[in-house]
Amino acid sequence: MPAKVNLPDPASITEELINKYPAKVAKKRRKSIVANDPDTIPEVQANVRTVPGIITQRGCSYAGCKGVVLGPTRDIVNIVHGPIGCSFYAWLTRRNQTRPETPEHENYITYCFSTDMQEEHVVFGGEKKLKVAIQEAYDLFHPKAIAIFSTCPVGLIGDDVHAVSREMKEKLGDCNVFGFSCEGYRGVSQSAGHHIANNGVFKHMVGNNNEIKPGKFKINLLGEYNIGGDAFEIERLLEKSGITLIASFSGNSTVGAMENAHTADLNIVQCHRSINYMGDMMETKYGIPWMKVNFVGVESTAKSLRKIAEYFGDAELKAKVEEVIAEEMPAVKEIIEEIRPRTEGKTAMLFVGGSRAHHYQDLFNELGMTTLSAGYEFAHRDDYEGREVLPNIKIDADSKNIEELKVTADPELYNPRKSPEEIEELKAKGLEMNGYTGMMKQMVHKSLVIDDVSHYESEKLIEIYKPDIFCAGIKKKYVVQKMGVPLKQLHSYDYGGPYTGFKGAVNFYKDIDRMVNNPVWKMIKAPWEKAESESLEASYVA
Amino acid sequence: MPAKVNLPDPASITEELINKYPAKVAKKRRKSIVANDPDTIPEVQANVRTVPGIITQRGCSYAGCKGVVLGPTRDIVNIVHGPIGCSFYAWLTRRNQTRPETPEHENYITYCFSTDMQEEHVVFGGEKKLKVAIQEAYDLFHPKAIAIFSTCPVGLIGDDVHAVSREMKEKLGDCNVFGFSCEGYRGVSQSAGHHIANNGVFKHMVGNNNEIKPGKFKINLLGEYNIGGDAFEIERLLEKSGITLIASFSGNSTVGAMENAHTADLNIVQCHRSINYMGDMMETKYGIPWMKVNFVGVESTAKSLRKIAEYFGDAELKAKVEEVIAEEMPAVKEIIEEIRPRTEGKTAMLFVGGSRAHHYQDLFNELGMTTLSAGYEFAHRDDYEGREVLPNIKIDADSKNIEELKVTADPELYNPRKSPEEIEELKAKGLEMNGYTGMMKQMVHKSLVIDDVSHYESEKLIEIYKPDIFCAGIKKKYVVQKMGVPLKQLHSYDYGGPYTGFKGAVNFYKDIDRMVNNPVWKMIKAPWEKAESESLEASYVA
Amino acid sequence: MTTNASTMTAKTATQNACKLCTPLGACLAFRGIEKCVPFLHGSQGCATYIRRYLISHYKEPIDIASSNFNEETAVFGGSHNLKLGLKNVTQQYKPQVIGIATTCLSETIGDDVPMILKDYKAIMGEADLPTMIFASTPSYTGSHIDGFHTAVRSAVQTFATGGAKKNMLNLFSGMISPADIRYLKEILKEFGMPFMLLPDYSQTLDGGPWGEYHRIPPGGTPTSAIADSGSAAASIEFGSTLEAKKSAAGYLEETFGVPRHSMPLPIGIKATDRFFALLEELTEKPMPEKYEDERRRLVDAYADGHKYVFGRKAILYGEEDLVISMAAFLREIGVVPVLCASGGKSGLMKKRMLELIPDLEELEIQVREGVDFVDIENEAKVLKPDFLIGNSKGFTMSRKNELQLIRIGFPIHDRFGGQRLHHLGYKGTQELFDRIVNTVIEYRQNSSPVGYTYI
Amino acid sequence: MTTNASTMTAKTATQNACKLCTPLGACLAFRGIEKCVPFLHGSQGCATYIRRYLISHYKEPIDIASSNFNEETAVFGGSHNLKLGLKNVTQQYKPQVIGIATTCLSETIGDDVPMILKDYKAIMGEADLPTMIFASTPSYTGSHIDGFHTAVRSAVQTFATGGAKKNMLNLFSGMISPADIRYLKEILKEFGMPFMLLPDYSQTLDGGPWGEYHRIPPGGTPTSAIADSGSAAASIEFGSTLEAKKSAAGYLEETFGVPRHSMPLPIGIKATDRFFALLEELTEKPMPEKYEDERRRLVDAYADGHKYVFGRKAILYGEEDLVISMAAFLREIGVVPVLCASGGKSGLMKKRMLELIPDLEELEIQVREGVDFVDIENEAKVLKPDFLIGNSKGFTMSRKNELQLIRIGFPIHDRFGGQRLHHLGYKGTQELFDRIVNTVIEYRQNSSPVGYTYI
Repeated sequence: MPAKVNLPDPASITEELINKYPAKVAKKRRKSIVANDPDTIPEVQANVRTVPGIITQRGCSYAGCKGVVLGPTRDIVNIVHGPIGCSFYAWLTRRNQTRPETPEHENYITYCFSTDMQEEHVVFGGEKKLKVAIQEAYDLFHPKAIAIFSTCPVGLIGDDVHAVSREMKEKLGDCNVFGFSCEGYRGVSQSAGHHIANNGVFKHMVGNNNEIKPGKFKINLLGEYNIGGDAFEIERLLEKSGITLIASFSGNSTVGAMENAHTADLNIVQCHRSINYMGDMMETKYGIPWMKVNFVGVESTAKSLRKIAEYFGDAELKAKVEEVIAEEMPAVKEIIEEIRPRTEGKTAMLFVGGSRAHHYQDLFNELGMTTLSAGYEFAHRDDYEGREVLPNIKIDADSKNIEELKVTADPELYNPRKSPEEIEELKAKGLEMNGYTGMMKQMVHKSLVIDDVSHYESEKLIEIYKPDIFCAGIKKKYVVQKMGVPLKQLHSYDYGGPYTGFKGAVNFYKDIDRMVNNPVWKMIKAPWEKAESESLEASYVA
Repeated sequence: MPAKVNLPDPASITEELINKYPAKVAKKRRKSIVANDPDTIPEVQANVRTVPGIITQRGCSYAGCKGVVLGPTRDIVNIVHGPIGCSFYAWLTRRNQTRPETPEHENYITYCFSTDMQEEHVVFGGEKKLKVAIQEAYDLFHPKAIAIFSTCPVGLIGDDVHAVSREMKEKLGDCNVFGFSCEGYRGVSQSAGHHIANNGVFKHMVGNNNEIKPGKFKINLLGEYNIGGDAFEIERLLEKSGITLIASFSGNSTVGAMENAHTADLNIVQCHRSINYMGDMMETKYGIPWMKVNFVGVESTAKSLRKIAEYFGDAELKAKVEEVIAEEMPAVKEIIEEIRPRTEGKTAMLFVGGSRAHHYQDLFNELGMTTLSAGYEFAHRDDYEGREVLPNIKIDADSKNIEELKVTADPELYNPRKSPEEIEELKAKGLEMNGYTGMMKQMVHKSLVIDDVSHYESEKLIEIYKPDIFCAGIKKKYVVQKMGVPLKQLHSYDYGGPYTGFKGAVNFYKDIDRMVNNPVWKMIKAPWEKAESESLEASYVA
Repeated sequence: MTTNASTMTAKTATQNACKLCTPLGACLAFRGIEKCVPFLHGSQGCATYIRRYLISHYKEPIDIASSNFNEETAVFGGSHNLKLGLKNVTQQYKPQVIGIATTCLSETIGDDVPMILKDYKAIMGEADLPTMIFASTPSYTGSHIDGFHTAVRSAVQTFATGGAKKNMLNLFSGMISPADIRYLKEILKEFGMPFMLLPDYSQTLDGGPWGEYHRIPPGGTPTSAIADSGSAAASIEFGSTLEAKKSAAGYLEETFGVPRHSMPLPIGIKATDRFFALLEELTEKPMPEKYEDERRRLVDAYADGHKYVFGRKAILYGEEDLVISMAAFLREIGVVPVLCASGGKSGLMKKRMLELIPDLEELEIQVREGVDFVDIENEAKVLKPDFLIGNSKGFTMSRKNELQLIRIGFPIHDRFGGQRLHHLGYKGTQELFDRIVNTVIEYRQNSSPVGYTYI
Repeated sequence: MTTNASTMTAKTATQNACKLCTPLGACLAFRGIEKCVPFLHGSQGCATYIRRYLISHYKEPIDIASSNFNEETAVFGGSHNLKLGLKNVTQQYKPQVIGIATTCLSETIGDDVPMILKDYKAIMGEADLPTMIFASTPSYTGSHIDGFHTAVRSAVQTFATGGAKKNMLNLFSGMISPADIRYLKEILKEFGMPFMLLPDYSQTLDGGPWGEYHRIPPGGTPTSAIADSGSAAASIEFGSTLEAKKSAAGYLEETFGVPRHSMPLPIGIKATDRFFALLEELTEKPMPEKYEDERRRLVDAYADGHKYVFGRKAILYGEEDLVISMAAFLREIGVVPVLCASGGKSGLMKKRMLELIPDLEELEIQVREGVDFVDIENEAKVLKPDFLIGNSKGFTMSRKNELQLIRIGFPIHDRFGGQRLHHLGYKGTQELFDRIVNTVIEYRQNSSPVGYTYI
């Protein structure tokens, strides 16, 4: 991917970004700000604690566990054990959608359950209140499962949510109750929460139901949370191609499907960061390989469908997939040809998620736009540099505090779907089997990769690069826009989406066109328009 | 009906109302302001021209013809021949409803057709444009009928709408086209327009279809325009009682029904003023007697149903009517018993319409409220004093200018439904056969009757009497309310209604309760609260 | 009901008109002069209908007197009725001014009103009489907006005197809402320059209850101020299609050499910037900080809200000047006004719009004068806009075609508080922008099966 | 989905809470102090969630720093992290003030923040440091409104000094919208008396784009003004359930003898009259004509609109003070607030409401503290109100039960411009009244088969 624009010297920019920090902070931040070289990927410091007082976009472990992973499953009652805020703030704030089979089917996503912990519980313990809350939720809904999430005070006051869960599960009989120790201070970001969530889902749900569902090509979709209906578009394409989706983790998902997930023959992984644990554990225990895919971007979508067909090696399936792609492409072509002249040569920055900052570059490429700088909020080194670096990642205190499940092959259910030789063959054909090459390989030379970009740094970046669009979350949105640069939310998509698959790409093209070509920005005097500082623009616009 | 309040001396009030007028005007107005005596009804000057410069509520002949009488018939295309304003201002401004048989059936009420006369037509004549407009409307809708309404300039420039109508009727073949010379300057008020409209409807529609429809007790409903759904409630009661409604003049009406109206055996008249012409003409030509009824007020409604049954003299019908009344009453009783303690002893004024100022007194009586003063906007002496005065009414220039149709018995279709003896018998039983006793008989002693009350006089009245509610049209609404007195619109009912029948009475009770007991009025300082003038209140509150 | 409406092209007759009649506009303008009673020379029905109509929007008492023609008057002329009417109005209301407008009736019979008035004054003795303004407003020429401007010009013609220049501005603000007038007056006051705004019905048509007895509601432009308008430093006149020869400012320029600054109604940031720039120039004072703040918040709101509205399609209708300025504002926020329609027929609409929207034709924006609601509805079926913007008269079409309607301008008789809507300046634009954004959001939220709670 | 929800009574757990957590309120109040950065002592997640939440309403950047606890901090105490955090914030943002609030985490482990701050100042040398305000806001006691008041009281405790009385008023206006704050400031300015309004986030949370580079958005109550509050002539404090011992005005009265005038939020004519009467008394000046005018128009609108709203039933929810004042306003216009609900639990709500609505019990108005949206929805099914009034959190319930929702207060995240809504004074009441009337009209028009065009 050649750059459409001449990029400025990343070294001097790095200096500018950190020179206001105290020496210690600067030293630390320097390791997370790296000039990219797609050929010899440099090391990026990632998944380390944000320094106190540095304003970050990162959330907490509870957010990753309850908000991201468990949130989208519609038939689990999620009870947040703690003061009211944590539950309130995670109440429908992510736009993950779900589609109950009928309006009468369970959907607890619109609810916000909390033990609403009061001072007396902090002093005398909250287990009793938690038990009553579980009983109440059960009496009210008779749900299939109830999950308990611990907030900061819970661990400290000694409440044992796991013991309470076991006790209540036994008492209720027909309801799966399990807890998560996802207190907000655990781990460096929401990533810790994803890991905790994966462990819990694997332990308490996967494998509970051995029923073999019909279908020739059975897969699970991992790490897709159905923001703005993304999963619906993927489901549509899979169904159209004749591929059976056993379970989703966890967009538009149900307890029942997850319990049956181990009967699938392939796990496809959309968000590597949040769910690779699950892929690994299912491979070890049940022999199901996992494969990285990407349904963001038209080319990537087509490629992902083809890879699935390649995995199953079935001629009929391959033909069907080609037919689907041929059917879907004309509508996309028509739109992109209209829009691209207006977006060609423009520039973008992405600081978001643990995969999104990578995936969305495909869509910007399709629009002829160059990514000047990108980084993740909560990813690890492997998400930047590729899984090859995994053995070299230092285990620090924060990582050690997250339980690592000991998984072994299931004596009865372990059944390797592919032999090691077959896996190697598939890899040779370009399938990322049990692997992921990371974001940096795809980014241009001299682009800047920044992990956990701070509030301060992102403002500086805009000042220096003047990108045409900035992608992040709502917390950055208004500060960026006050500088005259449109911000596309890639967490909740503003109100937009879906952006996956063919239809999603069209939505994204249109949204970006609307944003970068909007006359509104011309009315905003950006700081550099008043400041005297020399403009860098000339040096990097093609 | 005994007064619940002590009324002040009407003579001194009359003086106060007129003492600011020039002598000539005062002299004229004095004849229209009369202290009532229900036993020896005094003469009221009515249906005389409003003096230029005196602001009246009255409308024009066009308003009465197009707006009131022809407006509610849903399948006539009404084309207004003139500049745009007249058509625009009559476009859905009355809240007459209609209920097409299906959504696909014609309903032209929502349309506003105009020849949009321009200067060139005033100079060179507009007949040609009118013909094209008729042709266009015909091509567009193929309606059963097209009616043409003349506005002020039409007569003056010599356009002959009748000749044009005849020509186009012949040309189109299957469409009844007829015109009305209802120029705004004709007659003293909209009343002239009613007369013109009645003549046209009688000439051009009634009698066109001799088909005998099924039904044992067949009637027409005259002078009910379905404001706020009033006619729907009456229709409901008639149907429930087993009475067949052949045609309505003209609420919720159709061309077809009117053409067939002469096959009914009784005309019941709600608004005497606007339609008594039609009753008389149908009696003369076809032998159908007419009878005054009143469906406003619970007692009046029950009485009206009983009178219809009495007219037909059928035992089964009488029983059915009693059954209906017995069924409907409990719901009304429940409401009035709740509300009446809050309205008892309060006072009202009504200056509206040509019948409404009379009819609505029944509802106020039911609320325990006294009518202090009332008058009509466009009525004639008979509406005040009763039809006995008809032979004594002087014919003035304005009346002479309205055509009086010469009607004789139809050689084939004349068939007197009742013999003169039977009519007398019915009258003896209290049925107002071919007659109307007027408003004043029902009003208390010393109440003030005022015809065509002026803007100035109504403000004075409020100052003097401080009524609890004032009933008029929207043109008075805001001036009255600025004085701290609620105004109930009895033309368009604000957004309320229906007020007829049993259900309508309940609506009215509730609306009046809401209005007279609303805390809002306490926030408004009325003029007399600042003025030093002695309050009359003490002298007339019981 | 099935019709062939959609196949219809050029029509002779008008269905569902998108304009009102000339005398209505004159009556409205007269209500903006202090102690003035409007008087229609014609049938009483005209006064009744126009009162009824204005009241449905303003929800205020609106007294309009009439010479109340009868058949004889129609034949023999209205001189007697007019004089009698003027006398009675004077006696009852003690007005300082009577604003007389003609109707199609008196114009058709050719009454010479100036002559009648001269005669009347001669008989009555001019000293005790109210001043009489006369506007010729036959309803068969032009529409309500023409009547409005004619009355304003007549008022100035009647009162304005020349003389030594005064440090004072005239603002002829056109047919805008009482809330808009109040806001304009506040702006002028903040600039600290004396001014005359005509017509000012901000209080007469949006006032309080009557603690004292008012035959004529308080408020309105004082006649002494109108008299001064001839010696003002400059006139600002809003309106894109209003020509100098028909306008009050045009008269003052021609007669007394008061420079006329004509500009579109200030809707949107660019147009409002232009208005403030003009005020800065004429008053030689900088924009007060208060409006800088309003502007900043508005720009910020544009940035925050752009994603909801950009690329949406709207159909816009109403008076030509309002439509032109609204269209420019919509383009500023990225909305495409696919059809800009008016019942008015100045012949200037497209030309003026091209000045404000140079890519008008590229965007395939249709500009249509002299259309009615049937035309607009037919276009709506083809153009499939996201929403309609205009007065209450579009409701039936909006309901039938399931299109949202954003109510602006006049008349608004199916919502409460039409007289309190702002359209002009940064404040009015902010209000319009918020309403448009929320209309889009509401529709999106309601029509979504998900029913987003964060938008 | 079928539930037994409607049969449920007293619950232990909270579903769909009708309150937010304590530190959020403190952060909001801190944003109303000039050059102040809010700082949460706890996990980074708290700052992130609260930022995210406030932003969804205000649509402005909201920076909140955090001491960013990890597991070791949670075990060994947050002293090191707090100091490090304060240092870094100071270096990056150069604030004049840092507003520190605790969270459930730091409170549970019992960090002694005042001691840590003392220590920090000793190490760093007080001269170059920003002033630090400290508010103890454990999220397991009270709700966001308590955090708000705690932070305001702390600010005054930190800055206020006594001394010779000054001709100046304090106004503690509570948790109101930026637009409300602007309007209050305008009123005080018109009265011509110097004042200190705290907290003033009218600009920090509703500002313009940044033409210059702002690390901390401009605006907010100057600390010098807060310092003067101890020598003010009087304090006005809005809030019905806010007790003197927990309030800023209470502190000033107790410590410096500044008389505290406590009154409900001025919503509705009566309550606003009371506010203006107090201003007249304290400033010894009459109500400016401008507000007389606003009041007149409002009374007029009440008269014009009463028929639409009188007798309607509403369910009202939100912060206790807002609910109490809104309920009194609704009674004033004839609406019956059949249920007045709050997640707050002052224990004072019913008592205060009885003072404003003496016939509360006769009207069978339910007053409920400490409820959640499931409770409210269950009541809605029984009470069948005509509409709901409250924040965006009622949307799901409104949609499910086909009830219209009139959005007021905080948070509003499914409509645009929540920060620009007025609630207070004659102007705010006018806006609320118009919105309520139009909600009723719109529903009536849309649900009528006729679709009236005149209403």
